[in-house]
Amino acid sequence: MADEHDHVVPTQVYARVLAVLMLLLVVTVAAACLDLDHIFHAPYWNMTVAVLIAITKAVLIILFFMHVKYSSRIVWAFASAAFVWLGIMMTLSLSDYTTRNFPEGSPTMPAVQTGPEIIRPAPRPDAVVPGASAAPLPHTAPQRTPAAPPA
Amino acid sequence: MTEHIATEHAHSLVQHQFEDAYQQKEAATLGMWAFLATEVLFFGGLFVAYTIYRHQYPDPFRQGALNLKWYLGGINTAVLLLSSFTMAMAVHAAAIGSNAKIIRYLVLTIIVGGAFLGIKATEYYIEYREHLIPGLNFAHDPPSEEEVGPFVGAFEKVQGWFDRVVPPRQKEEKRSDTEEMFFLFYFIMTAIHATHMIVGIGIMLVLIWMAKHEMFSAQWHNPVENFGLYWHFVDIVWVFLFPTLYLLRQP
Amino acid sequence: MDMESPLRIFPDSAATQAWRTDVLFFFELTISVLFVLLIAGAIVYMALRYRRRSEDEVPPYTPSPAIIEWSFMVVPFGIMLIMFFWGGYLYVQDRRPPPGAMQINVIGKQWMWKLQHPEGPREINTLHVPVGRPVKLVMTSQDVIHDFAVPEFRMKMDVVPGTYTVEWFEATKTGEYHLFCDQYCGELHSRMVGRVVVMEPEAYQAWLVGTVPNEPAAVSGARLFQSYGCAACHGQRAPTLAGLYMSKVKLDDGRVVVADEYYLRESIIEPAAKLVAGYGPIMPSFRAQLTEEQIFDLIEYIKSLGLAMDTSVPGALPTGPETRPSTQPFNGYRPDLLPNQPPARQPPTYNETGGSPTRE
Amino acid sequence: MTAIPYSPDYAAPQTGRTTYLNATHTIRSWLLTKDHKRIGILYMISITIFFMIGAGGAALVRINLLTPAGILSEPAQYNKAFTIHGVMMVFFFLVPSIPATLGNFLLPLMIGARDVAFPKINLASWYLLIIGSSFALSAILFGGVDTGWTFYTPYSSTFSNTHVVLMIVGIFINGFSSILTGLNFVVTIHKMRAPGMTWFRLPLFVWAMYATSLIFILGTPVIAITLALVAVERLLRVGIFDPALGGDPILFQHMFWFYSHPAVYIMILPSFGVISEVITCFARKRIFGYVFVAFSSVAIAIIGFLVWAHHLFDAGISVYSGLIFSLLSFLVAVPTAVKVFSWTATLYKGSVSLETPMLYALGFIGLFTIGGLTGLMLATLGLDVHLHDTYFVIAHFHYVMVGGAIMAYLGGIHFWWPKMTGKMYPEFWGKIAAAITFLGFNLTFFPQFVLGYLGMPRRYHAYPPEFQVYNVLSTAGASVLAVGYVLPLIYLLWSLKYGAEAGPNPFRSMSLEWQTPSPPPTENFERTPICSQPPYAYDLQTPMGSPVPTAAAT
Repeated sequence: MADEHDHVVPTQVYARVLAVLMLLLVVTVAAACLDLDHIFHAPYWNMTVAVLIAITKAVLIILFFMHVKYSSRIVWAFASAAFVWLGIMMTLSLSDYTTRNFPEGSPTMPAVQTGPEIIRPAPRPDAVVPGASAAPLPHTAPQRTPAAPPA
Repeated sequence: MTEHIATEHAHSLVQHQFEDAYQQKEAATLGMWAFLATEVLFFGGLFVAYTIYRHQYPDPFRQGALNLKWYLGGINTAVLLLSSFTMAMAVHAAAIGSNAKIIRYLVLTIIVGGAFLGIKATEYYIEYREHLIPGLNFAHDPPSEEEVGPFVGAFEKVQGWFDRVVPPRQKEEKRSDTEEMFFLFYFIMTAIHATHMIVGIGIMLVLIWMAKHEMFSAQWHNPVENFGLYWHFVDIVWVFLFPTLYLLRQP
Repeated sequence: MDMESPLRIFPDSAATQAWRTDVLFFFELTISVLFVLLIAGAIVYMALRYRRRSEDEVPPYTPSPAIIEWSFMVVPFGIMLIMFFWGGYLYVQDRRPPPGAMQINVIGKQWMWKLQHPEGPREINTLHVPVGRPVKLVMTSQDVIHDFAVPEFRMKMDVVPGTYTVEWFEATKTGEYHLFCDQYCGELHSRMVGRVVVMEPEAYQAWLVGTVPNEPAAVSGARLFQSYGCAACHGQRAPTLAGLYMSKVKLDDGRVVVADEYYLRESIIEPAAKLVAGYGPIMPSFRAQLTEEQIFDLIEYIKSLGLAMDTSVPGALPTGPETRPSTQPFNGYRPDLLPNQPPARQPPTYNETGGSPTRE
Repeated sequence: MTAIPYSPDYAAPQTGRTTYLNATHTIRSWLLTKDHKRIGILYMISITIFFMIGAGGAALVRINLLTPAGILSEPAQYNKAFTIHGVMMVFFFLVPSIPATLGNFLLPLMIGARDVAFPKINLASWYLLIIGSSFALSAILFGGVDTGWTFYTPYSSTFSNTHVVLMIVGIFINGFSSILTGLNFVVTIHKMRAPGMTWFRLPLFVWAMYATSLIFILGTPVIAITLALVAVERLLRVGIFDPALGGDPILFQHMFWFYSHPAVYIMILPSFGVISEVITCFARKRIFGYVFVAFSSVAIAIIGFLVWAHHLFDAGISVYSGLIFSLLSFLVAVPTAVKVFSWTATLYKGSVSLETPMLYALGFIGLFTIGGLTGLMLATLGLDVHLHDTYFVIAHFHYVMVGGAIMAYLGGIHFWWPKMTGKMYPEFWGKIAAAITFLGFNLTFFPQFVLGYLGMPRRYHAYPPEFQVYNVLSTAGASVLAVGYVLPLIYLLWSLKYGAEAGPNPFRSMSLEWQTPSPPPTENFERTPICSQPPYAYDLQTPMGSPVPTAAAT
C-alpha cells in the first residue's frame, strides 16, 4: 500500500502526457474551425466534439499529473464522485429545459393534435354582442378587495 | 482554505492525532481531494447555468464567442498546460526529496502561471476598450477604430488574419442583451479561475520558502504534493473554460 | 361559500379539479393515518410490554431477518407507486387546458391582478367567469414571480415574468371565491388577493354587456401593429401573419414548432430565438419596448388574423356546458363591425397603485 | 437474563482528573483550542444564540398572526420577521446543529481517535461560522432582509430594497464553514478509525455523519455560487436571473434547491444517527437490521440530490421533469421508511427504559412519521398543485425540522450531557420538558395542516377571517413550545453546578465514547482502544458491557 502510494512517476511520462495534451489542444481548435453541424447535418456536433476533447484532456491530467492512476480506490472514488454529481445536476436541470415544449408544444398549448393546417380555436360565443337581449346587471366596478376586510 | 490543507502539517512531521506519517499523508491527500470535489461543484454551478443559457440563446452566445480573441485563449491554454507540467515536475522533485529541484520547478511554475495571468489581463484590457464589460461599459454598438486605440487594434488585426482563414459566419455588429449575459458569465468564470491562480501563486511562494529551509524530504512532502493537485485542478477548469467560452463559434 | 362560519375544516369544491384532488387526498390521508396508528401503537405497546424491570437485565439477541427489511422497502414503495401514477395523471390534466376553453389573459404586478377578457373587459383583482365552461388562464408577470391560486378550485400556478404559464379550471358552482397570490412577491404580498366570481352563463353575459366598454384586445393590437410599422416587413421580407396562430411553423434549424401564444410572445421578445425557415434575423427585439398588455394585444390581433372571417353576427350565448360550441361561426376582427372607440388604451378602471419596482 | 456488572475501575473518582474542560482555563485557550470537544462546545454555545434569534423571529410571526388584519402594523416588519426566522434557523442553527456540536464532540470518540483529521481546519470552520453569522446579524441590525430565506429572484436580485447582499455574504461564508466541517469528518471517518473499528462496526451516528458530510461537500458549493450570482446581479444591475435581461428566474430555483433540498437531509440525517444511538441504548438491543439502516443513510444522501425540483412543480417547469422528480421524490422515502420501521422493530423484546433521551427519541419517531407521510402528499403531483406554498407545506417541514431535527438534537444533548460535562441532568425536569415540547409542538403545527388544505398561503401578513381560529390555536401552541425549550436551557445550566456526578457510563451504553471517563481527557482515551465486537452487542456478556477491552494497541 505505502510503496504503491510513494510511487515515483518517471518524468518521461509527464513529458509524453504534455505532448498529447498540446496535440489535443491543436485538434480542438481545428475542430472548432470546421462547421461540423453542417458537415454531419445534425446539431450540437461542434459542442460534443469540443467537450469530448476537453474531457479527454481532463482525464489525462487527473490520471497522470494528479497520480490518480497510482492511487488507492478511495481516491478514485472521490475524484469521480464530484464529476458524477456535476453530471446529475446538469442532466436533471436540462431534463426540464429540454422538455419545456415537448411534445404537445409549449405550456400554453391545449391538449389537441395539431396538423399542418390551421387549428381553429373554439369560437367565442360570449363576445360582446351589441344589444344582446339579456337584462344588463348593475356593473360591479372592479375593486381591490384586501384579504382582511376591516370589519 | 487551501493554505490550511496544504500547510496543515508544515511544522511538525506527525501531528498528535495521527498514528504515523503514512496515515497523515493519506489523510492529507484525501482531504485535498474532498476539497477539490467542492471546487468542482463550485465551478459546476456556473457551468450548468452557462449551459442552460447557451441552450436557450444559442445565437447571442455564439455572437459573444465571436467577440473574443480566441487565439489568445488558445495560447493561454498551452501556457497553463505547460505550467501544469512544471508543477508535476516539482512534485516529482519532492518525491525524490530534492529541495533544490522543488524550488527550481516551483519558480518555473510561478513564471508560467504569471504569463497566463498577464495574457488574461491583456484580454480583459482589450475587452474593456471594446466596451464588452457588463455593468461597467457594455455597449450595444462596437466602438470605432480610433476609440479602441492602436494597441487593441493590433489584436483586432491578428484576429482579422485568422478570420480570413476561417471567416466567422453570420456575425452581427450590434450586440444584444443576451450577448451581455454571455460576457457576464465569461468574466465571472474567468475571474474566479484567475483568483484561484493568484491564490496558488501565493501558496507556491510559501512552499518555496519551506523548501529553502530544507523542510521537505522523500518521506514527507505532503504540502507540495497536495498543492500540485490544486494547481492541476485549476488547469482542468481552464481546459473546460477554453472550448466552452471561446471555441463554439459555428452557427 | 360562507366566509363567516368560524370553523371550516375543509374548503368548498367549486371546480372539476376539486373533487378529483380531494379523492386522491383522502386516499393518501387514509394510508397516512393507518401508518401513524401502526407505528405509534407499536411503540406504545412495546414500550410498556418490554419495559425495563431491573437495572441489570440484558435482553437476549433477536435476529433481524433480511426478508422483513426488504418488506419494509417493497411494501411502502408499492403504495407510493399508486400515489405517483394517480397524482401524475391529475397533474397532466391540470396542466393541459382542454380545447375550446375560453381564454383570459392574466398579468400580475406588485401587488394587483390585471385580468383581460379578450373581448375587451379588463378587471382588477376580480375575475368574472361563467359556470360550467372551461376557462384557460394565460398568465405572465411584469415584475416578480406571483402565483395565481384559487383554493376552492384546488388550482395553483406560478406567474413568472418573462414567459407565459397556463392553468385552467371549469367552475361547477356559482359564488365568490378567494383569489390568492401564493408566491411571496414583496411587501404587500398578503394584499395581492381578490375574488373569482362564478356566475350563471346568462348573468355572465349580462355582466359582459354591462361592463365598462373596452375595445377588444385585437383592435388595440391592430393599432399597435400599425403604429410600430410591423406591416412594413410582415408579408414581404418577414413571414405573413395571417393564419399563423396554431399553425405549424418550420424553423431554419429544421425544427417544427406550433405557433401558440408562447411562440408568438417569444418571437416578439427574442425574434432570433426561433427563426422561420427562409427568413433572416432582421426583426429587432421588442423586449424593452412593449408592455405585457401590449404583447397580449398583439397576440390577440394575430389570432384574429388567423381565423376565418365571416359576416354572420354571432348568436346568443349557448346555455350550459353541454352545448359548448365547436362549429359555431367565429366573429373575427371586423373593423367595419366594431364600434369605433377612442384610442384610449387604458380603461378608466385601472388605478395603477400598489408600488413600482424599487431598486436599492 | 444476564447482568451487566458495573466494574469499579470505571467508577473511579471523577474528581482531580485532568479533563478537556479543566486542562487549561484561559479564554484564549478556548478561542484557540484545536480540541474537537472544545470546538463542539463553542459551536453549541453559538448556535444556541442563533436559535434564540430565530425563535424571536418566530415569536413575532406567530403573534402577528393572532388577528386577521395582522398585529404588526407594517407588512414589511412581518416579512423581515419571517426572513430572520428562516435564515437564522436554517443556515445558522439547523445546518450546524447536530453535525457541528454533537458531531464534533462525538465523532472521534466514537471511532476511537484522538482528534479529527485536521484540527486547525476544524477551528477555522467555527470562526467562519462566526464571521458569516456576524454578517447576517449586521444585515438584520441595519434593517433586516425581506426576501424570505429562499431569496427567490427576481425579487431578491432586483426588487427588494433591503440588505440582501450583506445577508448573502453571511450565508456564503457560513457555507464554507459547513464544507470544511464535512471535509474534516469524511477524512476522519476514512482514515482515523481505531484498530478493529471496521465500517460495519461503526455506530450508526457515524454513518449518518458520513452521509451528512457528503452533502456538505457536494451540495454547499452550489448554493455558494448561486447566491454569489444573485449578489453580482444585484450589484452590477446585470441580468443573470432577471427576465428583463433575458435571465431565467426558474434557473435560480433549480440551482437554489439543488443544495437546499439536500440541506434538508443535512438537518435530518444526523438526527437519524442520534435516534439510532438512543433507541439501542435504552432498549439494550442491537439495532434491527444494522446494514440496512447504515446504508439507508447513504442512500438518502445520494437520492436526496435527485429530487430538488419537487419544490418547482408549480413554478412552470415542464410536465415531464415534474413526473421524473415526483418519482424520484417517492424513491427517497423508501430508505426513510426503512429507518422508521427498524427503530420500531428494535424495541421488540428489548429492555425499554423511558428516560428523557428515550422520550425525545420516541417522540421523534412519531412526529417524523407524520412529517414524512405528509411529505408523500406533497410529492404527489396532483396534490402539490393545491398544497404548494400553503401552510400545509409549513406544517410538513416543521414536523420534520422541529418535530424531527430539534427533538433529536435535544434528545442527543440530554443523552450525551453526562459525557460532555460529567454531570447528570435532573431526570424529573427532563421528562417534564420532553412532554411539554411534544404537546406544544403538536398544538402549534397540527392546525396548520388544516389551514393549509383550506388554502391559507404562506408568508401572509394578513389573512381572511375564517382562518383565525387555527392561527390562534397555533400561536397558543407556540407559547407552550417556548416553555418546552426554555426549561432545558435552565436546568442544564443548573446541572453544571449542582448536577449529580454522572460517572463514565450512566446509561450502560456499549458504544466507544462511553468507555472513557466523562468528561473525557484531552486526547479522549488513555490508550488507543481496540474494537473487537459488533455495535450495540448488548447481548454479548463482557465486563460492564464494554465491547472494548481498552488494552494498549501498540
